[in-house]
Amino acid sequence: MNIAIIMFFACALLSVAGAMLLILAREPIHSALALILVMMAVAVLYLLLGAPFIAAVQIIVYAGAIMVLFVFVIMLLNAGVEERTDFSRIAKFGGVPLGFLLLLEIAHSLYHSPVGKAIANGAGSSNDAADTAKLSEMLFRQYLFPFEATSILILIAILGALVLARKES
Amino acid sequence: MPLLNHLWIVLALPLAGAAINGLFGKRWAQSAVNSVAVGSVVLSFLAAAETVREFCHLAANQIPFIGNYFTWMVGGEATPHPFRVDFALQVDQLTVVMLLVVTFVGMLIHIYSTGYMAQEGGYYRFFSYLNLFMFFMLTLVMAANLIVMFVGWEGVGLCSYLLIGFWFLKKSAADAGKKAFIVTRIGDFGFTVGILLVFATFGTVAFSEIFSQVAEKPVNILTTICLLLFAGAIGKSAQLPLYVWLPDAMEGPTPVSALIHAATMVTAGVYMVARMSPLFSRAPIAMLVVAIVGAVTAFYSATIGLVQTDIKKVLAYSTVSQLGYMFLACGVGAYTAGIFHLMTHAFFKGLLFLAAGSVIHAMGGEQDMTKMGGLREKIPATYWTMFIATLAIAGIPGFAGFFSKDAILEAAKDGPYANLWLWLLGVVGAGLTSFYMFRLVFLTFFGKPRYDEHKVHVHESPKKMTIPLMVLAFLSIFGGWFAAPKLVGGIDYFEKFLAPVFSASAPTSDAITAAATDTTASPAMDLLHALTGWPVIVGILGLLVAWWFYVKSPDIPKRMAQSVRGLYTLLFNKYYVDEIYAALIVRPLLWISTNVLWHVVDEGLVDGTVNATATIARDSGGQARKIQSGNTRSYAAWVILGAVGFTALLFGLLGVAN
Amino acid sequence: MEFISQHPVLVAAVVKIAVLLFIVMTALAYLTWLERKVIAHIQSRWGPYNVGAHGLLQPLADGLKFLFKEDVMPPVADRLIYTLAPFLALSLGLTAIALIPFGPPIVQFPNGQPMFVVSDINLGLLFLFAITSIGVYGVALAGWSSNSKYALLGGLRSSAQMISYEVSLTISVVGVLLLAGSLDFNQLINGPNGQAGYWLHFIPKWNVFPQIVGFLCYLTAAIAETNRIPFDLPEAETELVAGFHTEYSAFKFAMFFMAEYANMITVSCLATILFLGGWLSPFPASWTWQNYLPSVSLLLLAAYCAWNTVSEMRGIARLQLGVVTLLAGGGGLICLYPPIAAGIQGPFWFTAKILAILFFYIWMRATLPRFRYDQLMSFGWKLLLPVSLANLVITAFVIVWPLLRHG
Amino acid sequence: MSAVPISWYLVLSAILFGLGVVAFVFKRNIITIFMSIELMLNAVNLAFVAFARARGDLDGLVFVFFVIVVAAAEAAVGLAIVIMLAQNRQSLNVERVSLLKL
Repeated sequence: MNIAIIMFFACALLSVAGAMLLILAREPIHSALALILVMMAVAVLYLLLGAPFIAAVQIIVYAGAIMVLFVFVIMLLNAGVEERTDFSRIAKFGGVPLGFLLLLEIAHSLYHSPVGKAIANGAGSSNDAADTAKLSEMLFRQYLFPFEATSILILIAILGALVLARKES
Repeated sequence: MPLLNHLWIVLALPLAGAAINGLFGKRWAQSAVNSVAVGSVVLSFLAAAETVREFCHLAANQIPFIGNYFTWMVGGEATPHPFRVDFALQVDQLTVVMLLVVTFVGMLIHIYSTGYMAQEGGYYRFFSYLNLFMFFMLTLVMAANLIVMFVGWEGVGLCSYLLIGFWFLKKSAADAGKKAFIVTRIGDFGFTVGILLVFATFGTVAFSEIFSQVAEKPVNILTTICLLLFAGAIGKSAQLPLYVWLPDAMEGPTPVSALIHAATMVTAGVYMVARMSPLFSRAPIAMLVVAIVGAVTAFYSATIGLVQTDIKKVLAYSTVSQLGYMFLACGVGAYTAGIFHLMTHAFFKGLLFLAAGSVIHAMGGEQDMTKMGGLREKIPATYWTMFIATLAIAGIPGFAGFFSKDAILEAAKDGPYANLWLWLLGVVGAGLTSFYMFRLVFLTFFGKPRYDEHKVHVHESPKKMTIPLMVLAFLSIFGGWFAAPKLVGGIDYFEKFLAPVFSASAPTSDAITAAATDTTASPAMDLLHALTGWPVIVGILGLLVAWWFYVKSPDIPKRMAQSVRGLYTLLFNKYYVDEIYAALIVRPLLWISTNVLWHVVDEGLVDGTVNATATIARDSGGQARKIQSGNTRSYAAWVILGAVGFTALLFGLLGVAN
Repeated sequence: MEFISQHPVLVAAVVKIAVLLFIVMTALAYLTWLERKVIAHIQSRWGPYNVGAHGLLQPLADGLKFLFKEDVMPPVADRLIYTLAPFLALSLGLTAIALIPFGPPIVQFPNGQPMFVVSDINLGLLFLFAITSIGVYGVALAGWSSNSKYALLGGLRSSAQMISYEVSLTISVVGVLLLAGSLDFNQLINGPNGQAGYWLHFIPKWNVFPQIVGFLCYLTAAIAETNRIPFDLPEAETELVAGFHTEYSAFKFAMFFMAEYANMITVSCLATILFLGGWLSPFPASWTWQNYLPSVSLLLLAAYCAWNTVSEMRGIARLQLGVVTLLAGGGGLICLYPPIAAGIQGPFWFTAKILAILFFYIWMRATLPRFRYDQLMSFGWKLLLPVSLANLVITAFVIVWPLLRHG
Repeated sequence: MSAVPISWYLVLSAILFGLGVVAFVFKRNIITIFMSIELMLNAVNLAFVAFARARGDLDGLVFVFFVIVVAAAEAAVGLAIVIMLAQNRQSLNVERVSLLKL
């Protein structure tokens, strides 16, 4: 029993709990907080997996920007308790069980996948700085085109958001 | 040979004119439209002339000169006789004649039209159609194979339809257009089948190849082919029994009547028969049929012409009967004479129509001769030109008509296929022709004015209308003099020129020349003999009778009409042919179409099927629609269901995981 | 006992965290005192004066007041989030500080752990930003959960404002990162070659000189990030009563208060590290006398206090100021001992620079009026962002140019 | 330092993903549905990082990076749409928004 395993289980429990909370909470803002919790836990898991850069990006972009946006919108629209309507029969009876079925399937298959046999060494063992440097190398050489493409995507997204949210005058 | 190698230019010019006017003319001033339309035709005429000049320098073995531009369609290369059609044009003597006639007369009529149509709406449309017609007509006469010829054939039909129905707001005009198109269709059906049979028989549609192997084909097949083709000619050239469309076609503008329904298009049938003469010459029965149809038509429509009062109707029936003469000529093997008459007829009949148009123009749209009279002094140019044309058509010696008609009747009398009865019909017809033509002239120009002079202000037409009249008048006089030397024992230059074309039917031309030359008498005797021939006599007779009836004592016609009322009404109503057709063909057809095809087949079968399909689609869609509830959650549920299934498939059955 | 020997990192970390926490808390408290004093003097007032000599005990009094006041919670508030928000704010504020190195890593404990660096992770800057980026939630959630329009509006404004200015903040920093070619604080301070030199032998190679534009952008954005005047729209009294913490009282309010000052300290630390050469002294190392500057300054302070005690103070205040005098003088004397003098260099300069920036903050507050909201937004997006972007682009170009020329 | 099998991470990501799916179909509020999508993305990212770790290269991380970027763009547009929706329909319940056009 060592720290990494303890950390892993702690984060795993946190994230799962957060996900459950996301589902069960009736206030959208509670769901949002739950999701932020999940993201934090996942970020720590990234650290454990020796990907500090990704962890930081996860927090900055996801927790720091995207989720803030969500919270902001929730506040803006003053979204109250969600009403639990059940207009769709299949969603009412089939939805949740199907979801869990899918969960079991994927979990089972992933668990038995040969990739899983490897051992994830903790953060300490890997040279983060070097990894980050290599990551940037890949990002700006090997994956340059996708990178630029994403930048254009972002630009278009900004424009789209502006056009959508613009007040009709 | 700059132009001979680019025959297509002759066609392309009018087509370009049509395209330009049709596309852009709407917004243009009349002058612009004129310059395009007339310009293109004039250029086309010049090109044609140049072509002919170059043609005359060709050696005999180069004739017919064929310009092959591109392969239009090819089918069944595998078979021994692949169906292969080239867009090919050809020039031989026959083509040359037609080419000159069409482009020249066409040019004159274009010029005339610029004056005649000046006040009409749709000016650009008219000239665009007219140019298009020129294009198709030239295609027809220059075609090197039956298919291209057929294109021109149908194209001129189309243009005739468009131009007859030019004033499409007038119901009678629109109907006339349709009538012309449909009636001609009947003949064209035969023509099409004939072309197919030609291909089936000869394995090709190119004239030269057909003629080269005409000899070894059985006669009865050739006869069938010829009869089928002749059916097409009947339709196009308004012979019995399909002539009914031509009189109605007078609904169109007069220049159109002149160009299409007198000078060029209606003669296409004759041209086609002449073009296929090698086949016809091998099929005596077909020849006989052609001759009979021609002669009977000539006589028959002449009789109708006797009593018509509409100036253009008279000319229409006379056209029919003149076409009859041409077919008679072909039928008796005198193709040259037929083509000769075709040419002269183009001159004087075109002139007649244009002059009639000028008269109508002067009378402010009045077409009924009984409401005219005494126009002689008021519109002298029109009067004189028209009088010349009348002399020409009446076959008065010295005028163009005389030579050609004389040649025809002579061939009918003592050609190789000579037939007395046909000759008789021809002669009587000639007399009648002379009579009703002079009747027309006298009614129109002589006697007391029968119109209200305060209402109608008769005025001579503008220069651009009268000048073409004069040119044509000149031709109506001298256009036939190619044949003049023959009368004095010389040779007929026209015939000599055309001889190579009809060499396939050599015996004919030989016979004619023989008939012309073996008269042992002296040239003077020949001349006398020709001048005192029956045609001349009856022609002058007709003149005199007409003068007596309509100038000397104008009350005789009425009394005659009283005495032989039955015959008169019969003629006046054109033998009730339209009514008979209506009763025998049109009404049953309508009845069947309405009660069987429409109510049973269309509504029951077709609509039923369509509606059934629609209903099935709609109902199944209505069922499927229920899934598309628009509720995102159910969509999500469906997606998950699919994902579950797919993952199960992937990992479970295919065992991708391990 | 052997647990300690097994986990040196852990132990050292615990110790350092405890000490840092204490220092920072005190610093927060006295920062408020500093602010009030400075503003007061700028406005030619005395400021806090009665509670303790020169109001030196005022922060303590405030803290006690906050502790003992009744903690009112609006009945309509969302209890969980309402209580969560202030903790979030403060804890984030403090955590950020834990990433700051206050001195060179060379100065170490006996067990080989760096003394002035709590968590020596490279990518430290990235994580600092990560934490500051989450800082929004404290304000936003507080605004939402207290279920009052003022608070909600304040929360909305602050979240919008923080998101907007965070962008410029980050971008304005990137220029420096490009120069240093690293995210590691030590390299950021010492430069890529690891040994910071001098221009013209006397201008220290601090990033502020090449990156002056970035520095200005950073300062502006940082003020906005910490919701300080002139960007304190979230708590604009004149329009929103008190903004996002309108409904807060007692210790929860105090937490927000401390969080704000913690953030101030953080951003000024960051500014110091990124632009002002962190713990490096402005003078060439050859000038050995500078080792005595800390003690000298302390002794001077002691001297002033002593004079002041004797001349001005009466009664209890005289006693208190005397204590201060003794502390300062003692500290100054201890710092005369060469090894300590050497070791104290880093923290000294660091603190000095931080204090300078903080003073600038307070100065701003005392000087400038408040922006209007639309002005704020348009300023952030239409001026600050483009400028910092241009700065970034130009910097990148200048760096890459030589490579393009010969490479 | 530690011995956590990659498969544990993978299973965790699977669980998170599944929960995200459940949330997607279970929630009615369009914003929370959006969040559940983000949850799924996070799960996938976790799997990516785990794979990258197992394979010992960094492509997985690059992918995660791209996923995050795309998620950001998606959130921007999506939330704009949500705002429009709320303004036009006065309801965030997806089950009440079953028509494309009012």
